[in-house]
Amino acid sequence: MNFDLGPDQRDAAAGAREFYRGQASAAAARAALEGGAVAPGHKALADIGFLGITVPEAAGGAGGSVLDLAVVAEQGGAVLAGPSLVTAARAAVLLADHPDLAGQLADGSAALAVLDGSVDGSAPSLDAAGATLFLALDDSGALVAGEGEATSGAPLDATRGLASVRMTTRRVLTEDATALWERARQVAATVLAAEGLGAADRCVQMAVGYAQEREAFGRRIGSYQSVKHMLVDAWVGVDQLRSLVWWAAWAADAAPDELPLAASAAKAWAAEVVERAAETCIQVHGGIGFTWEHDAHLYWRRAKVDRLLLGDAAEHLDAVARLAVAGSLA
Amino acid sequence: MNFDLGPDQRDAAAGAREFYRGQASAAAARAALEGGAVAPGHKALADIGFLGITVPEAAGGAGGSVLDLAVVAEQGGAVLAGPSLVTAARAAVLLADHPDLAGQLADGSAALAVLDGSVDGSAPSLDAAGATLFLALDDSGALVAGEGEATSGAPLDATRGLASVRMTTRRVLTEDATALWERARQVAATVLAAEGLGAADRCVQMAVGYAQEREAFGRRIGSYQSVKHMLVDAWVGVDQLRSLVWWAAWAADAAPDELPLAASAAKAWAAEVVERAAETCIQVHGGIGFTWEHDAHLYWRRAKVDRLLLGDAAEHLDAVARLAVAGSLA
Amino acid sequence: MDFDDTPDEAAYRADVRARLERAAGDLLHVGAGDRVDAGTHEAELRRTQRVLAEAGLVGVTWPREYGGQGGTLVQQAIVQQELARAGVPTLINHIGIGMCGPTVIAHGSDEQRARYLVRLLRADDVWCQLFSEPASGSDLAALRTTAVRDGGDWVVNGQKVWTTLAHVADFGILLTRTDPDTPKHAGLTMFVVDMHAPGVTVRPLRQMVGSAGFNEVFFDDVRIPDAERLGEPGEGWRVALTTLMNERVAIGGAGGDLGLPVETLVRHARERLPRLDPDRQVLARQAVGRAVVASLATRYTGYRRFTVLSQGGVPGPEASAGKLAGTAAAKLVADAGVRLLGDDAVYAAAADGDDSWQRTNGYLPGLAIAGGTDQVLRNILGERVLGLPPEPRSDKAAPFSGRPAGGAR
Amino acid sequence: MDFDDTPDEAAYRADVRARLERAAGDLLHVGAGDRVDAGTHEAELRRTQRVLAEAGLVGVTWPREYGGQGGTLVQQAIVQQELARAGVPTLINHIGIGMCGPTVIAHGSDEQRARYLVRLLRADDVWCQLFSEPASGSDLAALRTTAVRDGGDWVVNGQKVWTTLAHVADFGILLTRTDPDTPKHAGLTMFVVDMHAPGVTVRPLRQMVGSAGFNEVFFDDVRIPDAERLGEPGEGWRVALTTLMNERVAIGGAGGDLGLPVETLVRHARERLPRLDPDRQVLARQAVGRAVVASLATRYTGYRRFTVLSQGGVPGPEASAGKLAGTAAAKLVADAGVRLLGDDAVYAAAADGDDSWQRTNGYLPGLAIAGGTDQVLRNILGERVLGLPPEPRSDKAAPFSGRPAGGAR
Repeated sequence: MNFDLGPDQRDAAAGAREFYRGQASAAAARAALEGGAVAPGHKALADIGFLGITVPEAAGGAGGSVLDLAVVAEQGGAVLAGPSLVTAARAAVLLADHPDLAGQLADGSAALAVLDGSVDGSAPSLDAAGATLFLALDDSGALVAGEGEATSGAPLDATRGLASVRMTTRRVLTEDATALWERARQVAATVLAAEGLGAADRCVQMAVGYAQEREAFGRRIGSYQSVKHMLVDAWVGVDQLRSLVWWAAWAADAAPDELPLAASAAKAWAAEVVERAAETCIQVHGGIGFTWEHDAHLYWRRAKVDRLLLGDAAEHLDAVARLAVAGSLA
Repeated sequence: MNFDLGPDQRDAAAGAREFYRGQASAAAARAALEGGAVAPGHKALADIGFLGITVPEAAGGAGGSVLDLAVVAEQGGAVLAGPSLVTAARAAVLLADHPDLAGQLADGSAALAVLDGSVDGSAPSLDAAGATLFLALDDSGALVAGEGEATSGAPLDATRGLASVRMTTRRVLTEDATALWERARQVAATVLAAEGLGAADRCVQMAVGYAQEREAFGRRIGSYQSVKHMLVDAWVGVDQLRSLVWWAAWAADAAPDELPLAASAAKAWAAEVVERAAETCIQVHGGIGFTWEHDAHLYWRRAKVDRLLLGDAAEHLDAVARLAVAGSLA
Repeated sequence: MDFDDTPDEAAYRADVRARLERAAGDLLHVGAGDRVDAGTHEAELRRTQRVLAEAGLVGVTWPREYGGQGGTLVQQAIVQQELARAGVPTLINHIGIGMCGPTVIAHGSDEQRARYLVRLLRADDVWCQLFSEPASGSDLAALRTTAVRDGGDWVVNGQKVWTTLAHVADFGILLTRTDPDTPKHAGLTMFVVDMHAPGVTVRPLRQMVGSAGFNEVFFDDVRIPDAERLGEPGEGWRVALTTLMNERVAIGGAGGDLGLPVETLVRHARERLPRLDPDRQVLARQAVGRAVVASLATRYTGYRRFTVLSQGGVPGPEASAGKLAGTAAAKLVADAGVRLLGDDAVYAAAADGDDSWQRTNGYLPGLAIAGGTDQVLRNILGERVLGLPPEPRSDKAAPFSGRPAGGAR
Repeated sequence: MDFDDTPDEAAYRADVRARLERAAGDLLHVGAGDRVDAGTHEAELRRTQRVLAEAGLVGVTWPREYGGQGGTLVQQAIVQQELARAGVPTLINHIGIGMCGPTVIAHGSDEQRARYLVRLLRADDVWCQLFSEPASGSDLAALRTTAVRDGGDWVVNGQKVWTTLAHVADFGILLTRTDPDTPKHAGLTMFVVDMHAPGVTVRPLRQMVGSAGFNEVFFDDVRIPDAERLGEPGEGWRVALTTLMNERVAIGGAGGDLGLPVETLVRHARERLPRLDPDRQVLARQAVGRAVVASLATRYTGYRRFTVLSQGGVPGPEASAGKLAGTAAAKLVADAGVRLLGDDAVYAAAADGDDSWQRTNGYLPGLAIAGGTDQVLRNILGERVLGLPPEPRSDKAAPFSGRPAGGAR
């Protein structure tokens, strides 16, 4: 058994960490709430090659695995980067038979978004606000691509680029795309959980760091069991989320039969772990933790939004139960 | 506003406490698991008059209120007494127009049980194991009385006298009894919550007492936040349960329109509060807390059974939501 | 047992209602969920309080000699209920009435009482409470703002934070360290400070959602005459306890919901539930039911506390349970409310522009911190209600100046 | 990344499997959920271990010179997996193999090693670990059982509790207090005790559900020759840490479920779910899904720990997270399992006589306590993994004899 990242993935993670820390930050996410640009932005991600990690080399991508992409996505999540690699991962699956479009995804010449819900008025979808090309599943079960009009509400987390889209043009890319669509959605859920992993891990780190320094009643607050145990519970959740994310990403690459169960498990766990980590981070910081200037609420916003995207915990727990009972687990 | 017990009720509670402490105990509940008699038993409860608290004076009862009965039931719950006053309270509602049977309930000449589910094979019902007369709702919505054959499983809490019953004889007491039956069940849920209140309160007291004395690492364990906060959360739940039980009992007497909401709220809250109090009691006691000789598991057994009787938390939360949305709350 | 007014209470309530009707034209009224900020509505809020004071509805429990009504805590609660019912927003000077004024009454000089109290009740002056600091939140006695005697004055330097109303306040009660060489609780002194004095700077502190309700306040060589001291030098902790006890009385009342009222959730559910898939309705009813039960459990427990007041008692440490449980219930209410929004839940506001659910949701992390963190409340309840032993403390006896320095304390 | 054996591991597994097949006829086999009690099956369990020892499958990680196989932790885990797969119950001497033996190896004399270790591996002697006492559970070093030097012997008096296997054990490692006048950790000494010696009384301790797995052990003037000391007098705490470290290695392994396997829940749900009302199915799927996810999260995290072993590492304090999270997951599994029983859930056994769900449910309160309470595990994780500061302690330096007495300590 070797359930660990390989040296290449560790290097990729380190490189991604360096890139993302240089190009994005919670401060940028705060600025985005007041109209600033999402960081690092579509072009920078295309330039560094992150949008094409899972695009085949023949189409201009890196031909990497979902796991390769997940370890990079985790680093993006840690600094609340946007646009999301979820979109890139999902689109790459959908465009497997369309190297031209996959190439545009990878080199950034098109800004893609994948729409959930109806083509005549989608659910709020990731990165739809700035997209130039939309992918969707139409009523006949065909994968379609086209242009559209995006409508957005006031953002809760401005890095997510959420918008509802009415497609104005569309052409069929693949008939009978239901199975492909499902797989793409599971990969997307996996990568969203990976971004959540990065965000939650950062929340725990911030809170642990503060608890190690801040004093009250003559002791560092991390010595109080109420604070210590809260942080431990958050950390245990994050550590377990890492296991589920790796498993789901590995399954996407190597064990497609396990992907539906693993992806739903990871997404369901992420929904709750990220929220708890962000809330713990605020609580441990006390008063300063719920100010606008502190980073904690930006992670909290991310948690509150991401838990609902691509199916909430209830949807995925239901799926896990159905899959397990149907035989996916022993 | 006067949301408190009156002097008479306080006296009744004190008297009931004395009676129950003399006649029942967790030790008796333990002995009952090994075949001993349930304490104080049907006859003793009839003799002290507790089975007839809500039976009209004309029928030989005390003509008291549901609140009067609830404060007594709380004391019975504190020592895991059996049979349950839930049965007496429920039967008294059902037999409002049958003073002869109500008199037999009050004086103990009949041992009643009220059956949930089908008359041809009921759900496990309180105090059915030792009953001589069964009340049930038949398929036509009529209240029926009769004899039956009781079948019991191995008891988890032997004080509850649970059995499934197939009625062998039956006569109709009241046609169109559906509304009456519902009200009786709501009163029953209220009194079950009152018994749970007594049990949960006792669990918290036991655990607090232990935490005040037991030392570890040079300090009394109640000084550790992990223990202290666990006990506080249990106590807050119990304190709130008291409010809901009083409200529901008051509503049964004085505001029948509020009873469905209040009874479901109390029963739902009780299901979780009693379980948490019992689990907290075990955890605070450490190793000794999960031994056969310690009382904690007897409360735990009570909690695990009662949470499911007369509708579990999910059923009552659903009812609360439906009632509230339908206008029961503002 | 009943939930009705006693005859005396009913008569008082009728009188209050009549006075409110007579004054209605001069009062600011708001709808449920409307935001009224002291900054943007300062003039109307001051006028509203003055009108109410003239109608005898402000300072209900204050002694008559200081301009109050000499009434009971129950009468106070009745006035609050009737103000809420009439859509009148919280009095602009609620901090002053609930905490600062009672502290001046208990520890001020006759001159201070004469100078401040009637004006406070009329909102001629708005007051704030300057206790918390960046390095002393839950551990209030660790504060570092210094006051140094200089002739007939004291010279104050330091920073306060989380100061409600400082941006509109005329005066504040200010807790300072005047003797760093004694143990932390022994070296404190309380003052009345003129918020318009030179050297006082107020900076609104933006919260994670919504507007700025709190402020930072900086003191830079601010001079306070010794006559504005409250209590003796070194007695500041005892004076502050008076303030904090009155805070408990102020919040220990009547079981109001801490977030949005649960009735608002129920109306929301009535509208939104039918739009959900049947399976999701099942789950949503669990969430709504749980929020309703938790809210009612808190509310009816509040009624029991209120009954104690009604019988002439005073709020005990159990009041902390009301905030702890109320915070938990408010979270359930807000989360159920957000979930019922469906797709809109990912936005700061619903499609119809209503941001009340997300705003409430974003207010809750602060609710579990401000006015006593959940952890501090559990300590209070465990020690003072359940009688559990306190944690050992090493910081009570050592001189404050001997403690390690460091900005992150 | 993969979940497969390495070629070496695969070869080892095949070899283990072959040996197990050859020995199959001489081994006790059990079905999933069957109860095997050391008391009622003592002879078969001793025989099973002896046969396995002769097949080279016991003491996998022990040095060869003491009768072990000189293998790796991964090989140990593979043997455990294959034993489970073959339906062979836990070795009767698992405490001896995992904890007592390694302590004798580390701290015993050559004579002790020669006398005990091979017999231990063959289950000729069964061993137990005599540490916990009524007044010292989580706070092990507060123990009171005394050993007093008397010529060439030590005379032991006191009581131990929670002693697994004491009712069938031949020997035990026994932690005693030999110097009450030094600080609590400094006055302890470890011995090997003959459980058949005069003055040793074992009383099974009945648990809240199920059979007696634990015992109380009373020592009444029990004489132990000085030659049976493990380590120097006063070094008992250091010796005990060796034992406890090996306990962590023993539990830090492969992510097995702590309660019933989640696959058992899934089979149960497959049968029971369709019998529920549609609305209840929705809720039950939430409970089952949550239990499955929590179990898999724990299991796959265990695989990461296992990978560390596979790469030659040793279990760190993270192992405590496996027990903490595994306990939580086991609760979700058991609660979902009980709820799926429908009406039968109020009985100790279902209508078909199956009591596995209620039994598991009743075992869980103990699981959150035995082998480290949830609270102690969180302290370990907070301090050793997250690097948070420990709580201040006043009990480490004071002489044990100066502490307040009292039976409830």
